[in-house]
Amino acid sequence: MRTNITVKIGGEAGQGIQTIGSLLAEVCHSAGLFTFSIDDFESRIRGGHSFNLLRISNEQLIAPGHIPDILVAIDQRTMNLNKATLLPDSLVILNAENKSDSNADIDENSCSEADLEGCKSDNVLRISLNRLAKEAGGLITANTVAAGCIFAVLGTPFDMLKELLVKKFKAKGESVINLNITAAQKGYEAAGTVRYHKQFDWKPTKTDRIVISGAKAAGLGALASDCRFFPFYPMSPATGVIASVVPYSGKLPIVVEQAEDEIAAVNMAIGASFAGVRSMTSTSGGGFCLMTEGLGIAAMTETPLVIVDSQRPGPATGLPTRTAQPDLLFVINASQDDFPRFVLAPGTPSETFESVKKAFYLSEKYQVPAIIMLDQFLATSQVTQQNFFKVDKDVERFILNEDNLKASDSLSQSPDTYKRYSITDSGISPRALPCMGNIMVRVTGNEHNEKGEISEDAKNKVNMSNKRNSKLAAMKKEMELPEIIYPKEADNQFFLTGWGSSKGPIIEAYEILKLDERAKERGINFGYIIFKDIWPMDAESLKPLIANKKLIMVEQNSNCQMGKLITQETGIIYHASILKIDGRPFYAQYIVDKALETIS
Amino acid sequence: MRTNITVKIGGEAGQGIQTIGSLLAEVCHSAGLFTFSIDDFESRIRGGHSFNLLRISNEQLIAPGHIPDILVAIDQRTMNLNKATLLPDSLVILNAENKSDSNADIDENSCSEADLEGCKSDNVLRISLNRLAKEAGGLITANTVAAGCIFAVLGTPFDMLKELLVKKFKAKGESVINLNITAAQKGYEAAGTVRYHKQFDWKPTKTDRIVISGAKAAGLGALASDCRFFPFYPMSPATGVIASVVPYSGKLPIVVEQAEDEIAAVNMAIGASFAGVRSMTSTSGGGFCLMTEGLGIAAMTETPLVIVDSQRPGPATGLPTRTAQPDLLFVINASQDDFPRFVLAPGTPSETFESVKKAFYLSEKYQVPAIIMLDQFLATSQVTQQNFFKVDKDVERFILNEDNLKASDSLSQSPDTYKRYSITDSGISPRALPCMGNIMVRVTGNEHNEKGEISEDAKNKVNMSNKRNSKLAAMKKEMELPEIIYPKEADNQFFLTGWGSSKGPIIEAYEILKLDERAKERGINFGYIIFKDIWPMDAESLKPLIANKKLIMVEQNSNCQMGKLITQETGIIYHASILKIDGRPFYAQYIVDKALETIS
Amino acid sequence: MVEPKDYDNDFENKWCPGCGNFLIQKAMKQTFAELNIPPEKILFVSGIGQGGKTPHFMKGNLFHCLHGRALAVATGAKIANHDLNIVVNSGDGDCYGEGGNHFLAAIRRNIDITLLVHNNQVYGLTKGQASPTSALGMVTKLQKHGVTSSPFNPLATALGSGAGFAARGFSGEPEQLKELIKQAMNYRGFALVDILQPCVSFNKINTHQWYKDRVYDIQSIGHDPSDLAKAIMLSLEWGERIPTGLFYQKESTPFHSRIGVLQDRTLISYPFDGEKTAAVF
Amino acid sequence: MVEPKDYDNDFENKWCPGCGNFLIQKAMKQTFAELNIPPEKILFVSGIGQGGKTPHFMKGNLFHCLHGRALAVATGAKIANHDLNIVVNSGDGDCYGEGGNHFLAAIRRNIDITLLVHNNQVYGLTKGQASPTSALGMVTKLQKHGVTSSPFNPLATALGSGAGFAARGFSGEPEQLKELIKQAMNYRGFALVDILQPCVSFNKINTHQWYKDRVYDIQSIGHDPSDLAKAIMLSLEWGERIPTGLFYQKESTPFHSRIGVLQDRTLISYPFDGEKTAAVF
Ligand SMILES: Cc1ncc(C[n+]2csc(CCOP(=O)(O)OP(=O)(O)O)c2C)c(N)n1
Ligand SMILES: Cc1ncc(C[n+]2csc(CCOP(=O)(O)OP(=O)(O)O)c2C)c(N)n1
Ligand code: SF4
Ligand code: SF4
Ligand SMILES: [Mg+2]
Ligand SMILES: [Mg+2]
Repeated sequence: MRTNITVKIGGEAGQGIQTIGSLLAEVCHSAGLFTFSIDDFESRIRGGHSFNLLRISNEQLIAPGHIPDILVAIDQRTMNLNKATLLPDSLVILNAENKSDSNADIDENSCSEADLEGCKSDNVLRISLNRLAKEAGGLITANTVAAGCIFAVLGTPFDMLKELLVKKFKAKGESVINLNITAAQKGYEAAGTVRYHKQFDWKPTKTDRIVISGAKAAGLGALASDCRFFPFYPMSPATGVIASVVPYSGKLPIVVEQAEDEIAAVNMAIGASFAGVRSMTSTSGGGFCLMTEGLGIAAMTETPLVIVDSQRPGPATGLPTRTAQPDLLFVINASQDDFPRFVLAPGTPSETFESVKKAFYLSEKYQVPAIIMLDQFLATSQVTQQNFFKVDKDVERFILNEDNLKASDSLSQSPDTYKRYSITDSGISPRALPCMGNIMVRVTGNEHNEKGEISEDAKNKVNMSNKRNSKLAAMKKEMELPEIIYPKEADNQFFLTGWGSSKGPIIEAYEILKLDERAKERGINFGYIIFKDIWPMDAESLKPLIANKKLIMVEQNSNCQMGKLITQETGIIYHASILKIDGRPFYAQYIVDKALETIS
Repeated sequence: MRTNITVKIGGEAGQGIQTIGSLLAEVCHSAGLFTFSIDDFESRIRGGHSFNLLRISNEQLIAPGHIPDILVAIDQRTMNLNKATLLPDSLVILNAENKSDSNADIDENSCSEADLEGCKSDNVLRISLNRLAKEAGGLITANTVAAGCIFAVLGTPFDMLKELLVKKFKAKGESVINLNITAAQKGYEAAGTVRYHKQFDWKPTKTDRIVISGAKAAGLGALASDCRFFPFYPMSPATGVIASVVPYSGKLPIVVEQAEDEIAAVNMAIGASFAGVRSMTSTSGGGFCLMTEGLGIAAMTETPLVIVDSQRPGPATGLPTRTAQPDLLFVINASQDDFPRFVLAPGTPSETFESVKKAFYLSEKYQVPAIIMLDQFLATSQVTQQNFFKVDKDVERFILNEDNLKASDSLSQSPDTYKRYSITDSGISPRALPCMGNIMVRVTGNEHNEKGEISEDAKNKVNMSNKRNSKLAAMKKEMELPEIIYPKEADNQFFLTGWGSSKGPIIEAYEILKLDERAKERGINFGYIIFKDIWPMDAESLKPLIANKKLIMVEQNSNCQMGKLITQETGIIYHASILKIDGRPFYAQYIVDKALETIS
Repeated sequence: MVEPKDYDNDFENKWCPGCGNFLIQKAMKQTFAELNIPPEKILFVSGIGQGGKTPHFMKGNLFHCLHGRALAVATGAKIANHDLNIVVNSGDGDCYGEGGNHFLAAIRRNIDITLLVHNNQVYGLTKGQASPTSALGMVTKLQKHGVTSSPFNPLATALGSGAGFAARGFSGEPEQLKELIKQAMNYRGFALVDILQPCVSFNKINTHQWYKDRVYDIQSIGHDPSDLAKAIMLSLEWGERIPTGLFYQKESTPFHSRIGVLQDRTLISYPFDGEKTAAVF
Repeated sequence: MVEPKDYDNDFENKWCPGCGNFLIQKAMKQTFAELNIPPEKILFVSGIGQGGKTPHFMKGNLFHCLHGRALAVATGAKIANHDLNIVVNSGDGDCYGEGGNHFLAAIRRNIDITLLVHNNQVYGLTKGQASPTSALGMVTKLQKHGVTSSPFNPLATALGSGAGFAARGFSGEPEQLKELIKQAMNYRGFALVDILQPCVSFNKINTHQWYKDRVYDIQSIGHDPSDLAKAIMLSLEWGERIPTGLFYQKESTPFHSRIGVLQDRTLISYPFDGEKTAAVF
């Protein structure tokens, strides 16, 4: 039987909320359970309000939780923000210090009885984190105390927690280990016999699973693609992509270089790629603005380039630490004039890994830019997934070596007759690397002839544009068509249609809707359509698949960008839309409720 | 009766081709004739090939010429490039020096008999520009010699030419005037009695017409809108817009400032606009890339901003001195996340003047960015038009002054309660200027609350996005619907559909097609649809107007961007497209030929 | 009389406890009070970063713009209305990284504004990556093997590029800092005050104490701020001893005094006269 | 032996007759010949402008990139393969205007490339607007009342920012120029050669003769290029006399020698081993 528990731990930035969350996730992982964890935080380093929302299940999870089964209120604000929506059977763990305590380290923001006013739940467990932490040997262990308490109510055997703490703090030595074990025990004991009413079957379990974020999956996908150069400029929520490869420098031949700005980052990536090293840069929308110019030079010189755009709400600085999907049309149309490019929008960490690999492959095969769309939700959520680290023994580079250079038609007798842009049926010209032999590789962002010389000739311009655009036919065929799922052909059927990171919540919503009484009563059926490979869109193939289907677009932007794109390419007009623009991720029930509203 | 003559003067850059062209145009203007003049030049300062294509008529011209009636070949290349397409009755004026002449100043590139091989025209007039110029008193007058010769074959009375030369060189003194008159006379006489077979009725005529380019119309439109600040970074073909206002500095209160880059240019414009001065910057696609980030901050802070994008072929550096219309979808979707903006694409200099005025008006009324799309063709063509310099006595600024500030709801008792972003029905909040009174104006590119304070609140985010987007309904109503013209309701009717600068050529093509025998035979009718106000698109109103019409898109880009946009917004799929991507402007006959091909 | 507390507002401060920015902000408020400028008569322009948030936590007119772009926005605003008192709060990443080109241009343009760079030698708001001023070898999460670029030298660059006013302050010397900001505000032209500012969360090297142990006031040792050569030499000193104070000041013509139309009045103050405009077309 | 003419190609030259770029190009070819580097072993990276077109008119590998971005592209290429001989041709607008931020960063990063700035104190390709190095007051079509920003000082800025190699050449002193380019190519690290170059079409002030009348060779008066203080002082001299030559050179560790993984071999030369990669995940 499926058991789902959602734990929400709220407090200030700097209180180690995320640390508690990952400790929980790790223990769950060691018990063979599945987790889906999101961090919600403000654009500040200390204070304010942040929380970790950890959903735990004994089956695969594809979407985050929402209303907590167990609320851990490290501070008053957490209590105030959540009490109205708690369920009657929710369990509340309250950081409740005795404020009259003559203790200098008393947490002024800890909760009092007054904070409980209006709370729908009666199941309240009060513990004093700071006091217990100090008793354990140091205020610094308050997080571990909290974790101990949560594990108790979850019914986790203490030994499992202990084992993880030993492993986790091994590097820091015996005393740190013991300190944390003591703290955990204090918290565990503080729970007394209180247990949450739903319980898992806890036992150490070895699995082939990993807990991973989209950002890390993107980084590892790049490493698996033999990407060696990562120029970047820090920007939330994209920095995590680069951060995830940093630990491998020293172990793999990679260079991570912080650029002076995003313009430099993208141009450095282009320079390295031109010289023969696979390169990737990562940014968010604001940085992508600054990269649009570089996108054009990559396109014009037909230099492979991979960019990750990890989206957040805008315009401008917007909500830097939140999530949204508002860059799709921008990314597809970015840079002056049009040119072929790939835009991929994976929906899960595992898909992200594969999409990044595909992006590198396609970008070099077609010598066009490839952009991967993430967002704060996908980039930062930690999700349990089957290990997907498939690294090919070799990567195909589509680069001429001296041998096939000699054989190549484009190279006749003399070395400088190599034509970097020779016109071919496929539109793809033989690509050689600079200074690798007798030939000379010459490229320019001006319009050019086959040899890469500037040409202002009218006919040449048409030929070269056509050459570049002629890649599109084959490129479209590289794009996977969207996943279209529905129980059976039926009248009155609606398709939840989305792209990228909303995949999980949409599928979960679909599962819920399948069983929904209201829908059944009204004879309404649901299916879903998820786009992963977005651009170039193979409209010919797509059109028959979605014609006559009623699409309900599910997107995190205000102008329904995928909906517009579908119309633009196929003429098909979507039926309705569910647009969430508050910067917080979708969760299944939200989609369910809105879908039912929409069709009523 | 309508008489049209097209004169093409070709030679190297630096040979003063454009000077001859404008001399011609000016004399025509003084005779009450109409001209349409385009300059074709490479991205270099000296050498290469360039030409001026001057079309002269006794009726209003709306499009450039193509095959020259009179070809003036200053160099061999001109002859070689044109001889195959000349008409049998074309007149050729050949710069033919006697190369055996022992003259050091002999033009090595002047034409010889051999260059005439394959020329379809027998009407060849040979003159030696350098020799005649030297005889007149200086090599520098070679251009005037050429002009004299052209005027002769056009049948212009010499006195009219003389009068203009006197006026033109007045500032430079008697001797320069006389030098030029002598030179002109030499050229005039060299033509002997050769006259082109079509002739105008030459007499001095006063009109209320001007000869003007789109770039200048844009600059003057800005001045007429009380724009006072012009930060820019040079870029072809946009520099002309700024260059056109420079002569007015000193006469009007304006500051023209060259920025360190386009990023600075747009942000300086935003800063000045925030402080209360209307500002405009102008760039081409590559520079627009760098401005996309600024577009977002203007949108988020709701600071008025006017940008001119003068398009050219890309991607990247592309063809810097040529024309195209490939930035439409980019400009509409530029910058992360979506937000309301205006995009206007005038079709003539006179429309440009009006569109710029409208852009300023709308940008301040709605506090959103407004972008005007020009292209090299429209920006640089010199066209005779009815004087359109209508300057309103006053401009409406939509800015709170102290009086209405006090009355405003958003301002209660205390000065710092002014709400820059107060939520209103229209979405437009009262705008005050910084340091202009007791209130404080606070804006930020972060998401913010009504007072301009950073807010990360979910509900506030939704409210603020909705506030900004709620302007769209009224904004759409500000957009003129496209001009839709057709002789009569008929079956088998096709609409040449375009936007911006292709207006003239499309209309002229339509006029030709109306009379076309092949079309008549096949029972085919034509109409046209021209978009000027493009975004936001009022799809509701547009749809019934174009539903069931067969649209033939006429655009200068390779992916049919207006066609895509129409489909995206209305679901209506265009019938066919005529896409010209060689960097050279449309001319009517091209569209006619392609249209007939398309429907056959 | 304006008092520092007139600049207080009730927007929640979001800095970490102990952050050097608190002291910078305090010095700002004191300066404005001493100069008797009320908050409604000051325009803050700031970029993105912890330093850039400063004006949010106090009263005044404010344009909080994009990362790196504060100087460009401030330039536009000043040209529009050179009566504005403009103070720019920027970070070392904001001003010398993303905004480096605008920094160079602002010096050349000599726009009459005061630039306060909250130089914590780290990217604070994005959680501790190296900044252009981070020390060679400094290890961060993203610079695992240490910073490999040599640090940017704001004062030397400014002086080499012709700056007319260049100073360095330290948040831990509030009295000196206040005086420097005051001199900068009084300066007619572009005035740079680079301010050493400890970041308690991410910069564990350049701490308050680290600076305390090193800084010395060049005025106290008699440095003559009109001596450019000396100023440049001082600007190259960094290590065991770190000079602070007014490095250089020369008389200069600010941008708006170089532009004819701005000589007599501000750009914004001209009346619009449609007829006059039409007449010159 | 490589000869200068090995660099000739048959692509039509597009410069104006008399342009200083011809002499710069000649000096380049001579340098490469003397260093015995054949065209297929050199990578030119250049920006947009007349100077940026230089490599089009000669043989060699070439990435002709966006206006202002040459240094960023060159940096990427050099990191990918530090065996590449990279020469960057840039203009004063390209490098000190649009590309100013990359100029600052390249100095700090000390990337081992040679930067030749064709400094004609004007925007040539876009027909004569002021550039960052244009003289104060210089009148152009767009700067009708004269340039109002003080000129950018590339050498002073470079030296202030810690450059390890900074020189100034003049197209009219081809022998000296050739030697400077050679020293720059031989330098291990980022080497700037700012080259005074007359633009016959748009700069009527700083003509060949104007320069001829002013330039003097600092080496000929015994300037010691290891003397930073002196170098900076020299870099501030501009007017009746204009110093040229090698201002400053110090030993430095180029970027690729600061990065562990690039110590033994180039980044591109590592073999890919999927299994090894999978193993470290
Ligand atoms: C174009 C762009 N790139 C990146 C960012 C992300 N970002 C925000 S603040 C910041 C750096 C902050 O460092 P600094 O300027 O030194 O300010 P501090 O927080 O240290 O005061 C960065 C990179 C952004 N907002 N915009
Ligand atoms: C982003 C961008 N902005 C502007 C331009 C237009 N542009 C081309 S070359 C140039 C300036 C050239 O000046 P400089 O770099 O000094 O080179 P020069 O021609 O003088 O050698 C400009 C502004 C461009 N190509 N790209
Ligand atoms: S992160 Fe550093 S700079 Fe930012 S508020 Fe905290 S201490 Fe200050
Ligand atoms: S415009 Fe100036 S820089 Fe360009 S080629 Fe001509 S002379 Fe040389
Ligand atoms: Mg900082
Ligand atoms: Mg130049």
